[in-house]
Amino acid sequence: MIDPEKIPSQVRMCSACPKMCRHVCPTFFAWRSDSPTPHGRALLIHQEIKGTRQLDERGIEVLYQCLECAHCLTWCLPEIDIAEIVEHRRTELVKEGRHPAGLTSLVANVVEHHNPFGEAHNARSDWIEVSPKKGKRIAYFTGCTSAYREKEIVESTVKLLDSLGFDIVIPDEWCCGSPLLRTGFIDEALEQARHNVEVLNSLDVEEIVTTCPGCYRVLKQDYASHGLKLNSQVSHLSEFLETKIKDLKTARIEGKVTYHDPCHLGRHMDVYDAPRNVIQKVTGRKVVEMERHADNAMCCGNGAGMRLLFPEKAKAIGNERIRQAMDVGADMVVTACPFCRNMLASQSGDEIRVLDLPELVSLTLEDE
Amino acid sequence: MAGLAAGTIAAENGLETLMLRTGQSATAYSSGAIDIIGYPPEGLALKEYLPDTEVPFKTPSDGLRAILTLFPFHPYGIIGFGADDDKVVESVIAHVKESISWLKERLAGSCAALIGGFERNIYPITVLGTTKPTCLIQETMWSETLNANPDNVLIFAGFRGHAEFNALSTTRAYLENQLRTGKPPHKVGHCVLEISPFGKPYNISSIELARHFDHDGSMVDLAAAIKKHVDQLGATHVAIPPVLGIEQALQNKAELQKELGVEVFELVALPPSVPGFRLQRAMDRTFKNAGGTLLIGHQARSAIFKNDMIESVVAQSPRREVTISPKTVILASGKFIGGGLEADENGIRETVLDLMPVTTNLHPAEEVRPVYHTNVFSLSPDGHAVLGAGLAVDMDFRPIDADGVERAKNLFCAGSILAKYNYSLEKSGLGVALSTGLAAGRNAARMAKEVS
Amino acid sequence: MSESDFDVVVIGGGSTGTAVARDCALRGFKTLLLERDDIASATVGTCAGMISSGLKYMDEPEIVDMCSEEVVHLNRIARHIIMKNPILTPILELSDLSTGGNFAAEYSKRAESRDVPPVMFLEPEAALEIEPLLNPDLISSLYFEEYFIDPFRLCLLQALDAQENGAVVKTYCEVIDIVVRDSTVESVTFYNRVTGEIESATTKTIINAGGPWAHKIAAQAGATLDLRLNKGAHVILDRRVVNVGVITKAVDGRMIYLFPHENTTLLGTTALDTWEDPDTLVATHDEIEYLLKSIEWIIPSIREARIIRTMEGVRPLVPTWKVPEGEVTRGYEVIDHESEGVSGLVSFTGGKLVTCRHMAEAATDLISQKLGVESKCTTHELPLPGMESDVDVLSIAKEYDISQHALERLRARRGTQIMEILDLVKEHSNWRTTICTCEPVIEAEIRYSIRNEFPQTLNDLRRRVRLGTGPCQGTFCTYKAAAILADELDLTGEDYLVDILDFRAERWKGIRPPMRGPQLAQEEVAQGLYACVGNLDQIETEYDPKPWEEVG
Amino acid sequence: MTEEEAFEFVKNTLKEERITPYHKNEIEIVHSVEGCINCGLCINHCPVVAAVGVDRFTGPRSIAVELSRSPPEFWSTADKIYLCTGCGTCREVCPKNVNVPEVVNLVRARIFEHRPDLVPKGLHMVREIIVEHNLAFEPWEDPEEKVESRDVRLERLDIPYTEDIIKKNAEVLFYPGCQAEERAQEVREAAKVVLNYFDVDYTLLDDMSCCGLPSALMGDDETSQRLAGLLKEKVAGLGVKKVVTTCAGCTSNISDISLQDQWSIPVYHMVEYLAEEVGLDRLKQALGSSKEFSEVTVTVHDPCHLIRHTSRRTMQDAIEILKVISGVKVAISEAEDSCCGGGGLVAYHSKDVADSVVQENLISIDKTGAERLVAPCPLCTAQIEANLFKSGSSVEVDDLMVFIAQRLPKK
Repeated sequence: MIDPEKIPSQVRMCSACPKMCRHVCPTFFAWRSDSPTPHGRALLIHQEIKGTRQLDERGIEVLYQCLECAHCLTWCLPEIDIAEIVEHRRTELVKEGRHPAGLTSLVANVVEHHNPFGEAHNARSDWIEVSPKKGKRIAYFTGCTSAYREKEIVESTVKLLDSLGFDIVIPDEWCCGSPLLRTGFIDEALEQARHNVEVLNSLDVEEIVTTCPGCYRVLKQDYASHGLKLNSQVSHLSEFLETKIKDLKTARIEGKVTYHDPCHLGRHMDVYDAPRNVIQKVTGRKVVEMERHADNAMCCGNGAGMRLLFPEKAKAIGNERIRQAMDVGADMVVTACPFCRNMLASQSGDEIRVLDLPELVSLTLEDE
Repeated sequence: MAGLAAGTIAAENGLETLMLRTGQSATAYSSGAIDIIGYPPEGLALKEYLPDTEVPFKTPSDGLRAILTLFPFHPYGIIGFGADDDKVVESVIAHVKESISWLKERLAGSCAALIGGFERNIYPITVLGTTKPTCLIQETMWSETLNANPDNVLIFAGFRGHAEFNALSTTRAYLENQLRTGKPPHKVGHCVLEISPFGKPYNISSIELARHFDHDGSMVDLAAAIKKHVDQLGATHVAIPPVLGIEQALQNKAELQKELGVEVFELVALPPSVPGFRLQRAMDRTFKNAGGTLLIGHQARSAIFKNDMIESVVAQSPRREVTISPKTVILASGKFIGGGLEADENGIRETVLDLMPVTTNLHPAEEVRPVYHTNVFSLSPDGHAVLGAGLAVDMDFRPIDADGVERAKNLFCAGSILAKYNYSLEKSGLGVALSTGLAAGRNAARMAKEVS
Repeated sequence: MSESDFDVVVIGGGSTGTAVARDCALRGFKTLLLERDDIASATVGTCAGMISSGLKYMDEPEIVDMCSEEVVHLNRIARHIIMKNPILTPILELSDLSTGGNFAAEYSKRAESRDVPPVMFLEPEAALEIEPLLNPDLISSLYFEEYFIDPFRLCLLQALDAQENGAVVKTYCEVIDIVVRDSTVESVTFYNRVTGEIESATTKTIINAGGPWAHKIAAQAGATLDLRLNKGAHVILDRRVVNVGVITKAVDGRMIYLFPHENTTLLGTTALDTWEDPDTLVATHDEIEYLLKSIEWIIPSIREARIIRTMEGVRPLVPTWKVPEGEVTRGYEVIDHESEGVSGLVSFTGGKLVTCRHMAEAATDLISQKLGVESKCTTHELPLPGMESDVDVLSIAKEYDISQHALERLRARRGTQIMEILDLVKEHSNWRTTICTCEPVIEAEIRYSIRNEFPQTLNDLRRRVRLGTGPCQGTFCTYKAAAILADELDLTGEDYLVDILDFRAERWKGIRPPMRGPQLAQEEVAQGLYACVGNLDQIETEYDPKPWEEVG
Repeated sequence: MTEEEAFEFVKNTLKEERITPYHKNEIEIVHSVEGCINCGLCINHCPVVAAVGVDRFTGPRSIAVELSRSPPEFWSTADKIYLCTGCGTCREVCPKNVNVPEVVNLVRARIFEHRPDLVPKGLHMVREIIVEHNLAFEPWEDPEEKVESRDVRLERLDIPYTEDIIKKNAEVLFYPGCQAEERAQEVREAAKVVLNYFDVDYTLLDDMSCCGLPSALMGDDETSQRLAGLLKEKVAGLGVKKVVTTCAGCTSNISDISLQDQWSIPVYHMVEYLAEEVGLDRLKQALGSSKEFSEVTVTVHDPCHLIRHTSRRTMQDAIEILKVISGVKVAISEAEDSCCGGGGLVAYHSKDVADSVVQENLISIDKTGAERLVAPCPLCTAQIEANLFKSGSSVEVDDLMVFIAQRLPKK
């Protein structure tokens, strides 16, 4: 976590920089203006710290335009994590009650229903069917998006883990807290977190697997930094599958397959190779890389509340990402994140098929 | 070549030398081989006058002797103008010989290091499977033993998707020639290698192969690709198109020979070739190392004459004009490719200073219709006379007018702008450019020193 | 060796001969087409490619009707190799305006059927905007539209279609005798220049489509044919120097034109009565000057344009004498030599590119009658190969990783046949390589053509794929294409080098007469490649001088 | 049909046949292409070919001899023509002076007109910005932020802020160009410091507008001409006698439009102005004796628009200027004159190509052992800086004006 003491010197350095990071900032792509860039955000915070200018409504909006994709960090020589600083300021804004009104319902939904969509909590997992197995006992933390919006991910993951002989437990999970943490609602997030830690620690499982990189980061990193400890190891499904790669089969898949790195899995958690290895095993050939990939991958546009607050811009970013896939002649984009899948699929039209990793892997089951 | 030779020698003589250049020319266009003289200027007419001289000339001096006997106004002949009558031939031979040594020295250790010498003409193999007489070739093109042993087995190696060289056709043309003449090698094979600098086995250009082979470690793949063919055919020699690298070619050749255990050499390619690129680069560096200033992208457009001297030269860049006032000027603007000469249906013009061009017979060419100075055969040993048009000069290589008077005392010229020099036909291109360039450069340097 | 029992032998593989062969084959006649050189290697190969609406012959209304109708037919059967050209006729003097008016009325009558507008008049400013190179002193301009076809491809497609329908097509087979027995043709004897053998074929009828050699062919059967041979030369300019076609009056009042065509511009044509061997003719300085001087009035800067080459051919006109060439009919005659005692021999005189199909129909009708068969002509209805549908260049460029422009050129030459070439690329990845960089032409098309379109020389390839027709005139593609030809035909090293010399000679034929300007620099480059480095000017080969080289 | 109606009809037919008649001022460019002898020498030197191979970018030779011969087919060149960075190397090595960079613009203009769908999307985005703001970059939404951005950077670079001067009848118009106006503001400010130091009587524009080069490069001739006209009006209105700019692209482009539109005003790049009008003596006086700065080895990058579109003498001037600065050693890189890849708007749609082009420069820059790279163009500096950073190089990058302004004694 960022040391608040260091923020003033860091934002000063950032705002005086020649701004190379602008070229990779997806919000610069969407707005084309200098304000929604890491540099622009640093300037706002810098001015506020110096006292020359207070953060006004537009300034707050600019801070909430950040996707927290962390792409700028890969371009920053002094390694100033402006996304982290922005998140810190968002926390303060929440405390001051100055966060964008658009977030209010999100927070209320999570608090009341434990998911950002305001869906009934009891509908979260009642539809998931698991059958006890002899194998290793693991908890599958689905995350809200897969549970309510991208059910194929859950279905295919369960089917897949089942076929591999695992004994799957679906815990009584609440929202992991990621959307709240990223937008500055620490207290509300921790309330969710505490529940999850309690539930997960009460289970007799060897490992916790999730398909959502947002959950993955929060479970593995944010909980710990807030002093909440999980007893079992947390893995993203891609890592989990990589350890079982020998048991995976190869499916007949036509066309070129590319892989879109989710920001939260790649840049945030440094997981790049595992999903690629799994895809290679399943398709029988190397992933066709987009020009921007791995730590240089462009965000899908669906991060940190962006789609909620600025849907048109978010879609423009997603659309661009699809174009980049088409540029390398891809027929299929595989990703490993329900948010990415949701955004990319919404922009892909008929030309490109978008699949989440478990969906791809479960294609090997169909062939049998 | 002429301009660079002249400029380098002038700079080496301590002069402040500025070279204006727009567009590259003969040097970059060449095959990289330095021809001195291979054939007589007017085709087979020579037989009548010098029945004992073998054609193509066995040695440059045979050729120079023949030329000086029959065509005293050939640029090579002009070199000897100042000498006593009985020493003309020897003085030209000495000058050309010295020019060759000069060039070899300057290029030693460079990416265009040369091998060969004045003692004999050599016959490297071209990418068409033919051979041509020349004097110096780049070390990468040299094979010490190819023709020495009747048991030699030569393999031509080409690259898939590289249309500039077809190994099969070259093999057939070369083999038939060897069988006809009875010279070794008689065993010749070919192979096609898969090397794709940009990952695609098509539309591969020579330059990209050369750049690719400049990278460290690139010889490993190449050696491995050739190896199996060498083993299969029991080859003793491998010929490949001249793409072994730009800066690294010689090291690459050595590495390949070591890996394969056989001799490897590059073919002579059609222009503009990679060896030509190397030569241009090496010559540019030689000029700069000598202290010359190269002003690229500036085209000399005109000059201001005062009395019998050029006072200044006006040059044009894309958006600026500069006026330079030198003590002496050397014009090495080339022929039709270089743009030193232009022609329309009414006649031939010198483009920079509006000097008087002449035909290959030294008649004024301003009202000569080009087509009348061409041959009905596209390719014949009689060549096309129009390509021998150019400037007539005095014994110091100063262009002259119809009355035989120099246009300006401080104006010299060299290279293919000179008349009576049909390099394609004679196989004398860079040799004349080099020799006349050095001569003109020295003359200009002498004069510049006298003026100051 | 002998092949027997043909219903028809067609002599001459020009536009008419190939059209006849196609018509005969489609009607089910056993047909042999004999061409002494290559398809479209003579007269038709030197025309501008305009499938004229008959605009020059408004005082022969029935010919204009025929031309106009044929344009409609050709657009139906060969749309893929046809382009439309807008044309301006700028008027510099008032006196020219009145003749223009008559023409406009006649032309406009038939315009609608061809899907072009009637003749229109444009103000000088408008004309100058369309073509800024025009002489600004013009007082008015006529505007109309004409269609242009690739004449080489038309002939070849007709020949291929004939083959497809059962005809035997033999190129490089020169008829050296026609045997007539009992006043009826019995067989033809011909020299096969590829094999070096003399062959013969028996036949019921012969159609003599020998163009400017037709009278010599008739003579072999003991028949007589009068022809008025008339030489025409074009000057070919690099790139489309004009935006639209321009037609104007020449120094002698004839009409000449400047047409953008493919990637070049054609300036033509001259008309000189000739008694020379058509094989030896080259354009003269006078002809080149006649054309330049004539167009210079209307395009004053024309001499600044780069002249690539000239081309010249001989028209076999209907023998009308003692009138200027322009007053000779552009109609044609089908001559049945039965009247002079040679039954079964039919010859043509006259005609135009646009009427080739019509001529074929007429001759084939006559042959049907002679063979006593009832048959129906379908050549105006059935499409030529490659016209099945549209081609989406953008998407196939992506799919096959070939440049869009290379594919667009390929499409313009071949329509849907492009897919057969791309099939080759699937198997041979490296055949995507561009061989002729001016046009451009990829290796796959050259290989396809060699395998399917029976070329024997690089020059034949040039007609089929436009190899070496750009500004460099084969400087950089000759040796590359020669290697491919040698590979496909399994030629010796000697033949490979001779093929290079042969193509250089053929290109030089046209380059040399107008030699000037950039083409001189280009030739210095070509000499640099083939003489200076390749040493081909010095080596001895079995190269046979060409007819025009022998004349000198 | 009246003649007017006829003309309308004809224009429509031309459009259907995809023919845009050449304008009078294009004929010379087209004519220059006829000199091409298809030799391919340019291919050996083209930086884009070197970076991505001749299959991906068929090279200048192909543009001259193949792609530009038939206007109705220009649309089909869209997969190649936009990959040219317009560096002008081909024109410079061409023995026939074939003006390929201008032909590229001409072909792009035809595609823009007939097949806007084939113009890369990235260029349409730039176009929208230019049309809306008369600037090549989206201006700052909030002027206060722009000022703040400028101030922190000046503070970091230790360059003093001087007030903008906008007045009539000054000797010189200082034209910063869009990049220095909106993005690299330190370059604009540094140039002002330099001009002030040498007592140059200068003015800025009261309302900055683009010179039109980016529009010309994407084929949007209409906008390009409008912007050139707008600039001409402004320059005439101010009554200045000279134009000085810090941008390489603006130098060549404004030189060009000044000539085409008969401004009768000379246009200089700042280095030319310093070398020719201020003089090396004064520069030496000002920069030659400071002890304040530690020794530094710099290498330079020659912007294409200066050396190949204007004159190579500009970089000779730049090096002379650097050499008079105390403590500065100049180490010339082997690829000093090689395109940075930032030209021709290529980076807006094919960034991989642009970034491949710059690789050769990076290797050579590192080889020089210099600590700092200096270039007299804010666009080249941005492109090279970004890629040097990406490659992990420690070489720092400065615009030449910033480098000079930092070393001028405070006045």
